[in-house]
This record gives sequence, C-alpha cells and structure tokens, in this order.
Amino acid sequence: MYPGQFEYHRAASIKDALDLLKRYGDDAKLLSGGHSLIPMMKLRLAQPAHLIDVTKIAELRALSESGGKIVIGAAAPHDAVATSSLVRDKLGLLAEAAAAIGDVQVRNRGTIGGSLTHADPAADYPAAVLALEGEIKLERDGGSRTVKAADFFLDLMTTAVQPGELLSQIAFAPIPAGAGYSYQKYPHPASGFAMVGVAALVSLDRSGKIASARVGVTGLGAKAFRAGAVEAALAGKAADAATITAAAAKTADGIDALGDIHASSEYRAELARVYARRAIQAAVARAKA
Amino acid sequence: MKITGEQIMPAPRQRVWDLFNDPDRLARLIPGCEKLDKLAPDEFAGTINVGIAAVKGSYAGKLKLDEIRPPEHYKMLVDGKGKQGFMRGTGVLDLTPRDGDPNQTVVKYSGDVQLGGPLMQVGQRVIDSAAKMLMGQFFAAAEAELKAEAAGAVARQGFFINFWRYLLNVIRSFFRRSS
Amino acid sequence: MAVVPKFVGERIKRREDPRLISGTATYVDDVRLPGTLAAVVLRSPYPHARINSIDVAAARSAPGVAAVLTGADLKDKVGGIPCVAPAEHIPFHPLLAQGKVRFVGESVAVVVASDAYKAQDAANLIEVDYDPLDAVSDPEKALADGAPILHEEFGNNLVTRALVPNPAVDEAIAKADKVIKFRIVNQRLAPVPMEPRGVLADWHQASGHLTVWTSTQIPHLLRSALAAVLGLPENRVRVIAPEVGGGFGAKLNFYREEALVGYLSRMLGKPVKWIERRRENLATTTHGRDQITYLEVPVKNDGTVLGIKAKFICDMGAYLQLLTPAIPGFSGLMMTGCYKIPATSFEQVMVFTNKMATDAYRGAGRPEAAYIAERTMDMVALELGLDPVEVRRRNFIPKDAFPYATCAGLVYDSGDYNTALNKALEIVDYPKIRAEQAEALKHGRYVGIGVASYVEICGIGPSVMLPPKVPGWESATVRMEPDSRVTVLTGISPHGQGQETTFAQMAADAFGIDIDDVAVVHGDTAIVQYGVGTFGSRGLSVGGAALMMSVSKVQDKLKKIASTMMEAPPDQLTFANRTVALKSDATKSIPLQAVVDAAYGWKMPIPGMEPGLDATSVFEPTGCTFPFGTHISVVEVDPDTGVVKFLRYVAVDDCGNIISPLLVAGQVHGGIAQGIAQALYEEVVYDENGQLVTATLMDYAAPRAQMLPRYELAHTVTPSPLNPMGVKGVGEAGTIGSTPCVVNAVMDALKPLGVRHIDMPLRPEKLWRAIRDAKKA
Amino acid sequence: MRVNLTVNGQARSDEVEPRLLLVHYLRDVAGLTGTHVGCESTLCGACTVLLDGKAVKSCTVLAAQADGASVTTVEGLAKDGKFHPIQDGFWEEHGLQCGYCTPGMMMAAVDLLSRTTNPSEDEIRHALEGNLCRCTGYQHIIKAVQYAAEKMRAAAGR
Repeated sequence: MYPGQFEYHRAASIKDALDLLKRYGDDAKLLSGGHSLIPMMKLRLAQPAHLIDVTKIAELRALSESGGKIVIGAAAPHDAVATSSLVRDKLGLLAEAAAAIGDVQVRNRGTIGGSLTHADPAADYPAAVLALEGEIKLERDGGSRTVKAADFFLDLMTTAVQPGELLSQIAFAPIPAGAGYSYQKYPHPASGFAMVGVAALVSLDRSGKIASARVGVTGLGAKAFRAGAVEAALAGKAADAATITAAAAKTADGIDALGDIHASSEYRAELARVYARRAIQAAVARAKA
Repeated sequence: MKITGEQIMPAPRQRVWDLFNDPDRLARLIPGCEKLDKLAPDEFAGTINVGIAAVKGSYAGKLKLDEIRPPEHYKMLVDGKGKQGFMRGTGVLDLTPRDGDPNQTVVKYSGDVQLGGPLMQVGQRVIDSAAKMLMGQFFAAAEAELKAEAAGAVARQGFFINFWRYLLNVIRSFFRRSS
Repeated sequence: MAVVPKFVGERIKRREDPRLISGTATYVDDVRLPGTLAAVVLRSPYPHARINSIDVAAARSAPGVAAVLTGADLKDKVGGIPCVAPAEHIPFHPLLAQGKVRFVGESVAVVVASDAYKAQDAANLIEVDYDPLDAVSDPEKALADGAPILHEEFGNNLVTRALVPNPAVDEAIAKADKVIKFRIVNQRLAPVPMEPRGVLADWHQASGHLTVWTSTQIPHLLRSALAAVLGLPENRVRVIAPEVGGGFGAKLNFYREEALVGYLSRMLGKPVKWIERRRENLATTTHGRDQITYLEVPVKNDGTVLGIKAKFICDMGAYLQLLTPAIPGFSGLMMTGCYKIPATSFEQVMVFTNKMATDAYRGAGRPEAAYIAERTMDMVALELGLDPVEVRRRNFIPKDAFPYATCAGLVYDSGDYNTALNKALEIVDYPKIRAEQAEALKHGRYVGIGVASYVEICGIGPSVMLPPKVPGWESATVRMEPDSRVTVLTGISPHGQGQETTFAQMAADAFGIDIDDVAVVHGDTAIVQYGVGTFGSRGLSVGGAALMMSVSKVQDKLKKIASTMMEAPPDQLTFANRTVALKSDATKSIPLQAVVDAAYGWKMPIPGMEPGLDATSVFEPTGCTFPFGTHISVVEVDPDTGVVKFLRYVAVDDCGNIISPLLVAGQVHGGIAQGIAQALYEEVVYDENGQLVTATLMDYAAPRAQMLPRYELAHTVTPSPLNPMGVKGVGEAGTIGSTPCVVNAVMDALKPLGVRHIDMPLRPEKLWRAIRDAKKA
Repeated sequence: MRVNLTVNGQARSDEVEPRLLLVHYLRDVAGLTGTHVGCESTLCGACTVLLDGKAVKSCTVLAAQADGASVTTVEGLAKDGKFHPIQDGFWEEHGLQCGYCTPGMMMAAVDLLSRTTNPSEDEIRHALEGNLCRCTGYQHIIKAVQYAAEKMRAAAGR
C-alpha cells in the first residue's frame, strides 16, 4: 500500500521523455495512467528509481484522423477512446474493447499506450488492436519506427518496445463500411480482467460470404494473438452458424492456455472457442445489418 | 505444485549431459546469475536477478544434487528466496536417447515446488506463463548451443556458474503449476 | 403542538446516515492524535517454518523508526491471544511468532515509525532466516500418521473431538427403506468487511491509562481480554469502537495486533496506529465455514426423514481465536432444520492445519447446518423421485408443535414453516415456473428452481449456551435528560445494522417523543455500562429487550411522579405526544417536561424517591429465537460455459415483529448477497502446501453489483414469545437461506443430466465439466 | 516536491514525497478522511474521488500526477449546506449500512449521472462494477442512484 521511494520527472515533450529515459536507463519507468505500474509499486514488487510521467505531453493524448488513418495517442485514457465519436464511428471495435476494460475508474485513468506496453496477457485492448491491424509507433532518440500489431506482442508482458523507446501512438485504418465487428469478453469474476476476450472483424462479399475475417484473442495464452486458423477457416465461406462454429473451434489450437483457480487451461480454451463463436456471430450479424 | 515436461535436444545423450553439467556454457544460455559459490562438490549457493515487466527481483538460493547417475539422471533440492518470494522443492532430470535416433536426446524433467510470498500471491494468474517463457527461452538457447557445438564452437565460461544458471531455469520451469 | 407520530414499524430513514454520507464519520483510521506513530507488521511468507534468526539491525536504524520488535522481545512480557471456547488442545497464541510460524501471514516482527511509508521501508530491511517445514492444508490429511505437526506439544493435530451419539439413529438406519449417503463441503470463506481491521492505542503515562480505538463488534469483551493480556487493570483500559465498517463476525474477536499496538503505545509512550491492508485481511483476519460433512440419512419411501447421522471434519487453522472451536457446534445442533427428525447423532473432529484460524462468519455454524438440512431435503427428493416441496412439507415441524424441542435438545420458540413456504411458492407461481422449466428444457435450456426452507438460531442467548467469557445477556441504560430528551446507552456495538435508528424508534414511541429527541450511544467502554456486543443477530432481540427493560423502569418512575401530579393511578397513565396522559382520556394530560422537571427538581413529589430519571438493565434471555423462512431462486445455466444466470430470487422471511421494515430489507439483501457469494463465487484457497492463493481481491471473488440478482422480499410474522418486542433477529437470515437455495436451483437445472451434487462454490468451470461429462456419458 | 491542487473548490499547495498516493494526500495532508482505503489492488473503489470531474481510484494515482488538477471528494458533494441528490438518494433508499464503501460508491454514481440522466438498472449495476459493497447486496444502492437521477432530472427540467 506504500510505494518505495523514487524520483518523479514530468516530461514536457516526447524529446524530453526520451532524454530522461536515456539518462536513467534501466532505473526508469515511463508513467502514463499508472494502472499497471502503481499497483505493483504499492506492493513493492516494482521499485523503479525514476518515474517519467508522460501524461502531460499533449500530443500523446490526442485522438485524430489524418492521412486516412485514425491516430490514437498513447496517453489517451480508455474512457476517452470508448466515448470518442471519432473512434466509435470509425473504429467501433476499438471503442468496444476500451469500454470493456476494468471499470469506469480504471477507464478514466488507464491509457492505451500503458496497456499495450505492459502487455498483460489478460488485457482487453490487444485483441482489438490485433484485429484492427494497428500500427504502433515507437519513438527513440533520433527517430522513430512503426511496428505492426502482429509483431508487437512477443511473449508474456514482453513487447517489441526496446529500452529507450517510447510508444507514442497507434494508427489504424478505419473499419470499412459494411464490415461487422464485435468484442466479446468473459470477465474474471474477481479481477475483471479478460478470462478470455475475442475481437472479431468480418467483411462480407456481395453474395453474403465472408470476404475476410480478423480475429484477435486475449486472456487465453501468455500473449494476445491473431487466430490465423480461425480466420482461414472463415475466409470465402458462407457466413452461417456451421461455418462459424467450425472455425471458432480452432481458436485455441496450438495455444498453451493459462490457468488459475477460476478457470483451468482446459476450460479457458473452451471459453475461447465459445467466445470466438459469439464474437464472430455478432460481427457477422452486424455486417448483415 | 508439480511440473513435468520433456524436450528433445539435437545431440547424443553424453553431449547433452556434458552441456547440462558445464556451467561455463550454461551461463550463456541463462541470464540473471550474479554470483555463485560452491559450498561442497554437490552443493551450491548463488544469487540471480529475474525481471518480467516492471517486476524485478533478486533471489538467493541453495542447491543440492543427489542421485547423480551420469549421463542419465540426477535429482536436485532447491531452496531459494528473495524479498518478493521463495521457492522450495525437488526436481528430477532424466536423459534418454531418442528412439531410433541416438543423435537426439529426450530430456524429461519433473518437479514438485512450493512457491510463496508477495509475487506468487499477486501473480498467480501469470506465473505459469512466466515459467513457460523462461523455460522456452532456456531450451531454445540450449538447442542453439548444441548445434553450435556440433559446428565446432568452443565454450568459454565457468562451469559452476553455468550449471547453476541452468538449474535455476529448470527451477523456474517449476513455476508452471499443475492445477 | 404538532402530533408526535409513532415510529415502530414505519419506514424510517437512518439516524446514522448523515455523518456517513457526508464523509464526516470517524472510522479508526480517521482518528487523529498528534504524534501518532504507524506500525507495520512483517509476516511470514511460509505456511510452516522454523525461525532460525531475525536480523532487525538495519530496520532499527532506518529513518523515522521508533521501534522494531520480534517474538523474542515479547517473550514472557505479554500474554497470548485467548480462546474462550473449550477444546482438548489450546495452544499458546503469541502476538509475534515464537521460534516458529504456522500459517502464511503469521506476524513475525513489527516496525513502528513516524509514518506507514517509512515503517514499510524499514520492514523491508528485516532479514528473517527461515527453515521451511512441511505443511498440511487438508484437514482430512492433518490427522493422518506422518502429517506435519503444528504444535509439537500435542503430538498430533487434533484440536478436539465432540461426539453426540444417539443409538436411535443407527436403529433408524437399520429399519429405513433407504439410506442416502453423501459428503458435502462448506468451503472456507473470507468475511471481507469493506473496512479492514485497524487499531489505535494511546497510553497515558501519568494516569497509567490506555485508550484503544479498534474496529470491533465487542468493545467490552475486548477490553477484558486486552487488560488481561497486557496485565493492566480493567478500569484503566478504555476501548472505543468508533465507526466500524462492517464485521460479519470477523470483528467478533480479539487479535494479535490489538494487543501488540497497545503494548507498543505503552512501551513508546506515544499513540501507535496499525491499519490492516487487504492482503493482511485476507490472510490474517478470521475465516469462516471450512467444514466437511459426511451424511447418512435414513428415509422412508414417502420421503419421511427418520434421522441424520453426520461426521464433521472442521478446519480450525493454525491457532484458535476467541471462539474458533465453538462454531461447529451450531452446525451439529441445527442440522435438522425445520424438520421433525426423530433422531440425530454427530461427531465433530476439529483439526489444526497450516492456515488462518476460522471463527464466526455471518451465520457462524448455522449456514452450514441449513446447507446440510436443505441439501438433504433435495437429495431425498432426487433419490425418491419426489418434488422437493413435498418432501419439505412432509417433514416440517407442524405449526401447532411450538415450542418444539428438537432431538438435539434445542427448543424452537415459535414457527409456521408451511405458511412461509406457501407464500414463496405463491409469489413465484410454482406450477407455472415448473411448466416453464420443462418447456425451456425442450429447447436445450437448463433452468433450475431451488427451494430452501431454513430455520436458524438467533438472539443468543441464554448465557449457558456460550463460553463463560462471552455471555449471552445484554445491557442498556435509558436516561431521560432534564430537557425530556432521551439518551440510550446500549451494550451492543452496531457496525452498520442501524440500531441508532431502531432503538430510537422504540424509545421514542415508549415515551411519546420524537425520534429526533433520542440519542443512542454505543461502543465506548468509558461511557457505556459493560455489555456484550453485536453478533448472532442479537442486537434487537437481546439488546433491544434490555433497552425495553430500562425504558419501562423509567416509564414507571415517570408514571409514579405523574400520578401524584395528576391524581390518577400510575397504571392508568400512558405517554403520547410529549405528554403523560390518561389512557382513558388523552385530553387529560400534563406535559412530559413538567414530570421531568419534577424528577430532576430540588423537591421530589414522592418523599424518599431518588431524583433523576435513569435506569440500567441487563436482559438475560431464557431461550433463543428461531427465525425462519423460505427462499426460492430460479436460475439458468449456460451449457456452453457453465455460467449461472438468475431469473428470479424470492425471499420470504419471518423474523417476528418488524421494528423497521427498511432496515430489515437491507439486512436480508446483504445476507442473501453473501449467501449467494458462498454458493457461486467465493472460496479461500490454500494450495496443498499451505500457500494462500486467494491473497488479494484479484483472486478472491467478492461479488459486484452485476453478479447478484434483484431480490423480491416478503414476510410472514410469527412473533417470538421470548422478548417483549416479539422479534427474532434478521442479521444472518439471508445468508442462511440463500446458499442452499441457489445450490439447489443449480442442481435442479442440471438434474436432467443426472448431476447429483457439486461442491461450492459452483464456479462455471465445475458446472461446465459436469455438463460435458454428462453429455459424454 | 510541490503539488498544487484544487480540492473541493479550494486551492492548495503542499510539499509531498513523490511516492505519496493521492488518497493519502487527501486523508493525511488535506485532512479529508471521508475517502477510504479498502483494498490494495485497485478493485474495491472505496477510495473513488473525482479528478477533473471523472471518477478515479485515488489509491492508484500519485499526488504528483494530480498536480494542477481539481479533486472532488465526498466532503465536496454537498453545496450550500444541502446534500447532493446522490447523498439524498443513499439516505432515502437505505443505500448504506456500515458506510465504508459509500463515499466511493457515491462518487462513481456521480460520474455515471454526469454521463446519463436516466440510467437503467443494468447500466447502474455496470457503472458500479468498480465498487464493492459488502453490506447491502447492492439493491438499495441501485435504488439510491435511481432516486438521485430522478431528482436531478426534475431539477434540470425546472
């Protein structure tokens, strides 16, 4: 309940933050909403010597549309994303996932950049960011690089962010008109994290067949992932219950599922299949509507 | 908490045994070992640093080997602790040539480990994954090491340090809970 | 002058609420004394270990640190934590571990510093060298040969063995048409009051006086225990239970930290405060339940239950708290529920394990009993192919049989079980929902209807039923002040129940004054006469009865004085509208104030009468009250996931006469919520090595709003003859009825699949597995 | 370090350690003990306050992060000696027993009512998922929020 001592730095700009990161190296942690970091600090499991607060950097909080992309600033709180009319209109799946995170207090404070870089295996955002093929921009001393969502999550709480880098924004192509989407989550009864969460984005062709499907899954394994086998089993097929059920049955294939007292790995895998089916069905229904 | 698993290594049993008894080389496979002291021929004490996400911790541990039967079997007794938790238990390692291919070795491991303390108390939902991740990294590196050895590369580092590091990884693998 | 209304039985907003909703209430952590130091306790991560050494040097020299103590520093200087319930083996229960730790979270050292941040900094510098020992967390394994022994001096892990034999049960088993055998588990639960525990102690050196603010349900009993442990005279110890943020039985206790902080304040001569953190709360505040029961139930083919034979394995944890070994007794005594079961016998084996102690938790023994009785009724119905409602009706104690002596030796005060059952059935429209259930099944939907008719034991009670140091009586002082307003000092210690309101309702009506003219004071041993406390749904039925005794003493005095002033016999007088009036003619009255003036005046109207208007009374109940009712829930189980959804929840409770309908509803709602939580969500989990897995609220699933149904309440009223108000108590009823009700509903939903019983909590995964396995078969 | 905050409408400037949590700042520095601590894991919501008008769990915010912000605690709900409608609702509908969760519960409800004026029962249950109550079983809390919503709608309509 009582964090250890640290020095607090407030970065005025991205450059400022990068300079501080460079100066303090491994002893520093970036602080955004702090909803993953501060709980660990209160338990003294994390005791960084320096915290670099990036939330006052205006450009990191912006939600904007430019060059045909929707750009979400890394320090945008979940609630801002969930309630933004821009996001709801053009990236409805992201808004749905944002609205499913934790509770209102957490959504008011936690940020998308913080969630993605922490890469909790049960976080909601990664499923949607994977399905929406977000492009994650990482700033570093003297430049920046962009990492595709599919290449971002490496392992348990491990991402492509390198020491000295700062996640500044995530860019998305808007969801095409006529596509359907849904984020379906089974919340952990105690923590509210996703026991499983499935984000589905489905486009139908003129004949009503599935032109393409993208399915992001969180909560099941050590990291969020795109369910390639499910997507492949949907592409080009009729958007009917049998197809969807058969495709969703592949959701957990090859995944080493997490387990705890509330859901063993075997049960989690089944939940993933059920929730994938429900998410895809809901997405298809929306696409047809 | 019990753990069992097996992994196939791309080398004959004796070479895998040698690797698993050569801390010089194991050191390259496993990060985090800070220091290691040999207390007796079959007993060691050391310190490692492990970190996942913002959670970093330093652990001091003791390790005792038992039932050593080269090149196929040993048992270890582990007792490690840090501010963030402790681990305590036993592990058994068995090496057998793979059926039909003496150039590959099946590494079977099993253990029974108790974990406790603050980290385990708040991290139980991810501790399996953490163990799997570290275990996976270790075996991937071991495989690379054996391949490199086959290609003629020579190991350079100290025996015991690496041996200890290897064992710590095995211990970490026990974080995988058999629920 | 405006007419003063009647308050009893009306919907009255609580008197407590303004301070609570404005954020100005004072819980322990809100008490501010200048110079207060903060204590942080260092706890064992090991379930069982020998302590080789503790190095506190670095901690002692850390910034802001005033003291660091370990068990060695306390040895022979303070007493241990008492257990007042009888048991064969009662171990010494130290304030800080003495050479050995026996459960995760056991206190090992304490650091006192200028603030909690600094105390935590220093605590992290303490090095403890532990030698881990094997641990045992399964109570059935704890008694096996070779099990690790917690307290070596006893040679085994047995706390005590209680045997209540009855050869009639074996005869019933021999002659029964059928004997139904099953094993059920009341899992370990954590009470989780929203306010964790907390203690502030302030030693005054010059007067040798210790004041302790603590979050407790029993300030007076705690004062006695604290004085004994610290070796202080009881009249030099003042215990204050300020605002208390929920207890649920967990604060019906005396804890290490309460003594430790008192000791530290005395040692340092400064106020010392310790505030429990939630991890400590889950690990070191008493748990509840944790009973395994093996049942043999002889029945006739028509559903008549001939007896119950039970064996209980009760997990007491590593040490015994105040009442730990007393709790299971209620489960054995009450396991026949509302049924006239001619013979019962039970054996209870209580054992030590490497876990936190169990003790009272909302219901304390009776939820376990009701679960046994109500699962038994459903099991009988299932085995014999009868309707669960019919089985209950066949076995109910009939309405005309009260007072009814059970075969376990209890006397039920009053009851009408069939009426409550019928009312609940009527509200849910039982035939209709059964038809809907059958229809749903045709569409692959698993709907279940659960019935539970419970009876519980409240108003505890006659002191002989309780251990000597936790008596069953209660006290109250009523003082009519010179301005004719009334102050009530009650020995109970409400912490959310609302007796500042209900007692004010009762006193106001009794004296014909406004509720605003009554102040109810509790929870301060320096102000309130010795009392017992709030637990076991006794506040109103015992504390309220004491109040009414004192009320009537003051009334009598007022009437005597008034009779001289009005020239009417005292028994012809009554109180109404701030007057003393003739019963026969309310227009013939004198102002109450005039009578009060006389009572406090320099010249008493009655020679020899003592001036003043106060009375103190103690009510010793002659028996317990037995509230009852029927709960019915309708649930649907999702066969894909095992998730349970509520369709209806109906509760018909009979708590006798009702003083405050609003507060009764609140008690029932909260009780149902905790009972549902046991049925579906909560469980304290230790792994097989004694490690606590549910160490935070990230894993311990206390339910949120979305996880609970909307409750539909109704009542029947069967007054208790045992107290002047005819009340029975309602604090635990909801918890007791709801757990079996929900489990019965879920099992009923899965009945078509051949599922017989699944142990609580009915986590979705367990149900999913049962459904999957049944479909496979 | 120095932090400048507006707490319940009053500007403050205080020297604090960077590690000080906002809830401890409010309780121990500003002396506002109506905001409670109920867990360590950002789950129970007892510490909920409004930070620039939005409900946050003050146990998971550093006082340093709140620098420059405006904080409303339970003590700031009543205006001109009159209870806020949410306070009236909790009182009227018996939305509290022990009262420990109540301040946080009310602050979360105020956030909800700032977003929607006529929430359904389901919406209220959903909006309060970040707040644990152990006494009431939630039903009276839901009624309390509905009472406040109605009262606020009526006031706005006038």
